[in-house]
Amino acid sequence: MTEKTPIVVMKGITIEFPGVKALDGVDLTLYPGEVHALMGENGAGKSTMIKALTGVYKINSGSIVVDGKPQQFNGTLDAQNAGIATVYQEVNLCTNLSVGENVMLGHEKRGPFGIDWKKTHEAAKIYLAQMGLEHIDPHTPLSSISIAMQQLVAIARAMVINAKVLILDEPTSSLDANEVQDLFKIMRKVRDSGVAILFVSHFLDQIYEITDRLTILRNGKFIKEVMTKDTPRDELIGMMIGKSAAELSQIGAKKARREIAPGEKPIVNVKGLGKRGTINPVDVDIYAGEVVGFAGLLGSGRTELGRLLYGADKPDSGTYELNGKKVNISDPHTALKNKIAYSTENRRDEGIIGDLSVRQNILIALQATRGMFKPIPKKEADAIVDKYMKEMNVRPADPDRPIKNLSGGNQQKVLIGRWLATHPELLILDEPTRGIDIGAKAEIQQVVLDLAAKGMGVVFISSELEEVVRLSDDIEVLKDRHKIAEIENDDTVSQATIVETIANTNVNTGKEA
Amino acid sequence: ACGSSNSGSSDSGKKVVGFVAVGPEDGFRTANEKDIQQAFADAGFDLKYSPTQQGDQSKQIQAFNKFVNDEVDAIILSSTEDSGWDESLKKAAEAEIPVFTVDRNIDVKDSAAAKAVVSHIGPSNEWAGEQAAEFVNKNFPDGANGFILEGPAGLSVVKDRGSGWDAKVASNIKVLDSQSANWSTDEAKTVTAGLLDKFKSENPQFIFAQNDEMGLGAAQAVDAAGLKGKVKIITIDGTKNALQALVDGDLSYVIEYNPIFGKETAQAVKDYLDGKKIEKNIEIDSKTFDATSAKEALDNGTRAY
Amino acid sequence: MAEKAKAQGNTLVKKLLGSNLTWSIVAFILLVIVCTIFQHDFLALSWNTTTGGLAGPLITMLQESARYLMIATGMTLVISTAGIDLSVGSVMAVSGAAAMQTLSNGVNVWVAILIALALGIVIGCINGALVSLLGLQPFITTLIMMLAGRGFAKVITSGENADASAVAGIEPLKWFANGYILGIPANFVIAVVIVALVGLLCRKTAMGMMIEAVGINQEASRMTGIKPKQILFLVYAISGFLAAIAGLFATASVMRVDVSKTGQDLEMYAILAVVIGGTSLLGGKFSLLGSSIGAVIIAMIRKTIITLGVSAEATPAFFAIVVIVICVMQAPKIHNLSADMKRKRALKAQAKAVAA
Amino acid sequence: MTTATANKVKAPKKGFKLDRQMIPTLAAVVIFILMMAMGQAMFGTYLRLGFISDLFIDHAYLIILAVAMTLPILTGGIDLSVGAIVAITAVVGMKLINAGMPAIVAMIVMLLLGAVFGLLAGALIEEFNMQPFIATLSTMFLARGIASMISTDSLTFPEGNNFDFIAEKIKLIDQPKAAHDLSINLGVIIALVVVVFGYILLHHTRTGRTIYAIGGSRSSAELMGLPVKRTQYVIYLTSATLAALASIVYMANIGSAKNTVGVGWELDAIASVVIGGTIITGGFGYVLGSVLGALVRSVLDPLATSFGVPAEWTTIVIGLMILIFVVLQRAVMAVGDKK
Ligand SMILES: Nc1ncnc2c1ncn2[C@@H]1O[C@H](COP(=O)(O)OP(=O)(O)OP(=O)(O)O)[C@@H](O)[C@H]1O
Ligand SMILES: Nc1ncnc2c1ncn2[C@@H]1O[C@H](COP(=O)(O)OP(=O)(O)OP(=O)(O)O)[C@@H](O)[C@H]1O
Ligand SMILES: [Mg+2]
Ligand SMILES: [Mg+2]
Repeated sequence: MTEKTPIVVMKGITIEFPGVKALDGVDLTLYPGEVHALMGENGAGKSTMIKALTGVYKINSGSIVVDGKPQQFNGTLDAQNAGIATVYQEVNLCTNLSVGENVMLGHEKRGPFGIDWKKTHEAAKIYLAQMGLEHIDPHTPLSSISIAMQQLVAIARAMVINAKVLILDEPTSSLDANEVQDLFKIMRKVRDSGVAILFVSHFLDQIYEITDRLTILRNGKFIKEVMTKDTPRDELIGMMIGKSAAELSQIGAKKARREIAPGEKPIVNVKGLGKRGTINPVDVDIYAGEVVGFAGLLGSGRTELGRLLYGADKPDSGTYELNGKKVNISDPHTALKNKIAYSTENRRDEGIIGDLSVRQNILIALQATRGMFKPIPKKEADAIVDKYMKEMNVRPADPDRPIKNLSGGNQQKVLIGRWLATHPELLILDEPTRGIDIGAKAEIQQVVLDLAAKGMGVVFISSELEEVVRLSDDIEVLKDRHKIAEIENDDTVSQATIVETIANTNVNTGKEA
Repeated sequence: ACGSSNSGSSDSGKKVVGFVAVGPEDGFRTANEKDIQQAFADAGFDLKYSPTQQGDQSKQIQAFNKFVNDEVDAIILSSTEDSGWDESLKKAAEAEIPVFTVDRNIDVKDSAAAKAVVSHIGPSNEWAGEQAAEFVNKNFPDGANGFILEGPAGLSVVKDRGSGWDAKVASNIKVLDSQSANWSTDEAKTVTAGLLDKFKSENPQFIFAQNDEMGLGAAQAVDAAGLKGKVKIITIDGTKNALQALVDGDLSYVIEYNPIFGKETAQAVKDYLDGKKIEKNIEIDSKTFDATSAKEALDNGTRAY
Repeated sequence: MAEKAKAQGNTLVKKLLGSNLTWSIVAFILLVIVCTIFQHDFLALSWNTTTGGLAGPLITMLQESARYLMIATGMTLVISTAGIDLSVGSVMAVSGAAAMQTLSNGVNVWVAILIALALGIVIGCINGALVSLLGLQPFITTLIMMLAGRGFAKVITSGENADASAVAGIEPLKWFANGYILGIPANFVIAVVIVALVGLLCRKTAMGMMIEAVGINQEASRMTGIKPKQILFLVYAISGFLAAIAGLFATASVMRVDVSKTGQDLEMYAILAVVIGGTSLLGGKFSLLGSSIGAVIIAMIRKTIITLGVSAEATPAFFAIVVIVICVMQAPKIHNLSADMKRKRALKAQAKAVAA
Repeated sequence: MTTATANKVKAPKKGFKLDRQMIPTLAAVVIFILMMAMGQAMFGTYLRLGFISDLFIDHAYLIILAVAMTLPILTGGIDLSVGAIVAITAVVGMKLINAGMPAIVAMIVMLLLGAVFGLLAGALIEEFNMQPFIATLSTMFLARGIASMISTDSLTFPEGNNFDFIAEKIKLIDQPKAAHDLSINLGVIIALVVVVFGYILLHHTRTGRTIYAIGGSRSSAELMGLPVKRTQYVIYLTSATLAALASIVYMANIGSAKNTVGVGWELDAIASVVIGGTIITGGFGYVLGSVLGALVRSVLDPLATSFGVPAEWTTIVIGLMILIFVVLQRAVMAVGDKK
């Protein structure tokens, strides 16, 4: 295989940002007809490497050769013209346009009178269908589909370009198992047609399933290039995190279910909470020290339910009791005042406040509950920031950096720190481990268990059934914006149980089909 | 779908007159337009008043054309610009609507358009500029240095007042600098303060401010620089405030630009509509004031503005 | 050790070169130098016994800058929330008109001042309510207020230019605009104190951070429990209030309001000052110090125009060129020019090596 | 596997024919009709053919400017220089004609001159990171300054020029009384062509779609590999050139030119665009909306006059009318949101 001529050769790539060397002499070689993965922890420099290749960032030194020609792209457009199609880590689409247009932007089909919209939409439909989105009308506004589906749309868009190199930066982070398989099917087809694919993912299973070759980065440095099939997991993990895999605290076994004592009062008790068009009325109880998982497929309404619990959207039915008292959680401010916190799945648009520093991003929610004229004393603030930076292991450990310059995984850790700083009684985590490296994922899962052990109620929303099943005491199963089951997560319950429940329940009757 | 064909005359049988105006921009304008509105009301007309914004001629043209389409009985035009009216006037001529220009005369090239303009009523800007020059000539027979404060570049008033000055000013009178203060008191103060700083060594002795507002600002800067009385300030317009300042010794000479000619205008329109012959150019007399005549004028309390 | 110090020095220089503030100050100094060349005693200060303060070109410049400082400060906060306040010029006219009209109607000077300031706040609150409660776009809301505000000023004075210079008992107000504190123009001192107070309010409480948060990402801010509506309302109210003070400065200096000219176009100057000061019109991080320097630069440009004797016709073009030069000076592309060239040369060499 | 996927989401409601984005534009249509009807009912002259003709003839320039302004606003930018570009091109054009240059050549020079200012604005924005507001504010001052340096006189066409063929009225319906004639002129036709041009540019070219994409998110548009920089140049070049075209039409209409022409026109154009339903922060809006906005803006002044609004109150009343308009649109949108 190695005798193939590479299509992309990057050598000695160095990129410096003010104060950090994000990449330091990294090499990367892509071969046609191969899936190549960039491996590394959060902040290792994977995305930066991709942006270096596509000209989004200017390199400080090193060389890039594409198809035998030395190249220095001046942005995505240039790279695209040279046959490199890229789906960046954060979904980059235009929410003001329709789904179909987002797929076809810049590649609209043209007729004698400029763009031929009919043909363009037909083409879009085909690309969408490839991604398993045949049910989406290309005219739908992009803003009305969920983030996960937007990610699929972004990938569909990359297919439009007849590329020699296809780059996918964490495309699977918000997909469920089915979609991942759909995606892999397409990736294989594309690969077999001779395209080089660069792939980034934190899921080792996926890496071993789809990739041929790996380049491992650590702290911006090149560690090694290996063939996937010759590299055992332990060794890979060791190279990625720089310590032996055994040291990694893994929470292997399923947690024992916390039994609710008879007569115990829940922290949160909602009845018939719903909002027309987004989620049908739902009853939920959450007890102190309990982890409640929300399971369901994409678009099943988990996020919407989480948002209703937080007051981010206004429900149009239902009652909400907090510690036995009726409350009206009309907006996030009230929710926080009532010690409810919600960590969003949409990190970029609803989570981080990009230009503010990590420090400010940690403190801001706590500050908002205190009101703007009661600033947190500096000492106290320092202590809080220090505590959560350490607890969440945020890297780089510099609280004065703008949060937007952190890698995606580290942004997520800062955000969780933000909510913990408000000392909530109920913490709603929507996809908290999305895009998080294996080390950090274990850390976050441990944090969830610790919090519950300390008596916090936690709602855990995740597309990875595996972790939902492992961490939760109770699992609420949602389908098509209905709650279809509440499963006591004891030893008899496994991922398969949930999958069956979803497959076999008819939403309208609520009965097994 | 061509509307009801009612003539311009309103239900009460009053004659309708369209007034294409400038709008309340400063003391002069306000006094002038209020006077015209009042005079026409007194004379039993139904006056439709349409001001523009920021001296924008395009809005005036639109208003003018609207009046023509409304088939009013006459149009009073107080234009911000002296040209650009040919097309509109042609239309007025075709519709046989007489146009009376007030304050500022306009340039008409097209002969068909010129027919629409019946008469011009207003005082003369050039005359006012000339008076300023003559005052300076008289007071400084041995020559002097000074400044001119102009209105915004490009307005015809600014040019007319300037050319009046240029035409009459003696050769030994030196204008050190002329700057625009945008008709504004406050800007005039800043500009004058700067000029006084800059030309301290040249011993400036007069300031010709093209309107009262700027003159009053200049006076304050002169006062602040400790030069009150040493620098003679001449202004044009003759508002009450300026006359008061003249009495107080802040200003030295005020040339009236008489805005009160509503009666004359209304009379002219009435005469014309009654079929009488009227003069092509009705010039409105203006006065000049020094401290004594200003005091008289203020004391007898007849000044309307 | 020495090397470390040098490296530190280098990053400091880099930081300085990258900062908007540095370039604003450089621009200011350049303007002063140009003026001094044209008028040798430009920097000279003398004691004016009639007014009891320092006199000289720089002093009149500072006197004029006071009003820009006020509106630029309010504008900074508004712009930080990703809004804009085009009505400040008209608010100046309204507050000035209110003060002058009430004064000439015989109202006590302090009451007149209060009325003027209250009107400014009221207009600011209307802007704030329209933007925050009704969710109207700031640009169009304040554009409407800019039109309407000028109308209000005319209504207040019935279209005349109210004059209160001859009214008795106006000394306190006159002093605000024309007086001196320790030889320095009182209005400048007052303006600086107000800017400092606003700065303290923003930075010693969490207000500044919340304003920035709302400007950076309104939805994310809401999700952290901030009430964006409250913040938006607040900044427009503050902007209205400060514009009212600016209006008092502008009118009290001549004790006369010019309903169609007072504050005209000043919203543009304020926006320029804010941008020169390094706050982005897209919202987010703001710098009151930067805006203040921007405000003084605007006054300085106007002073330069007078000093150089730029003719009335050429004034706008001159202004434009100075602004363009300052903005270009601040462009990162220009700062990084040499580093960029070096980087490019190195890369070219490497590329050649690879190709060979 | 795919069976489960197929049922994942119910496709969003179909038959959603009326695009929500079009609501504000439709509101503009309705309000324009209401205003004309009200004018007609109360004063009886608003549906006269003469008035309607003049509405178009006198506002051809505003329609062109509104189309021009739509482009930058759709990207979240703005072009404050259009009024000043009208002034400088008018002054230069008039000077050239007076120097004996044929009208057509003068027109081409005017358009090129406009383009130069657009190019300058584009360069300031793209090469020197200036924000469009500031860049075009600078070019506005620059254009106005140069115009007044060239001449502050009111310039008129020399005898026997062939420029005013643009203003030559074509009577479609000729009645004995001028107020009932239906007429148009070449200026109106140019304006309509510009509208069609704007529509095609925005909806049937990739450049147009890139404009919308930039309005949605500039950084996304860049990462999607769209030619953002080139498009930005195109936008400011087009808006400035259209401003020059507006200048030609206006100048031909009134037969004179001056450095002070076009003061505040940028604000009228912006108001028109906003009334027409384009969102000032970019991403949403239609060129046809802007045209309607221009017409609505144009009848505000005559309505104020017809109602006899006192002088001091006119700007307040016009401001209030625009406000009511924007609030109404907002309300309609909110209702649309709920549905
Ligand atoms: N624009 C920037 N300015 C400054 N630092 C940056 C910038 N972009 C990235 N960095 C830094 O570069 C390093 C590498 O980031 P990068 O996004 O490439 O990580 P990653 O490997 O993709 O991580 P993840 O798995 O979390 O996505 C991080 O330390 C990050 O903080
Ligand atoms: N901004 C939005 N506007 C309108 N509808 C939306 C919006 N976001 C999501 N929806 C719809 O609401 C439904 C529930 O979406 P939600 O995001 O809650 O699903 P989820 O179960 O959290 O799945 P995931 O987050 O994995 O997509 C989906 O059908 C989705 O299409
Ligand atoms: Mg990454
Ligand atoms: Mg979700």
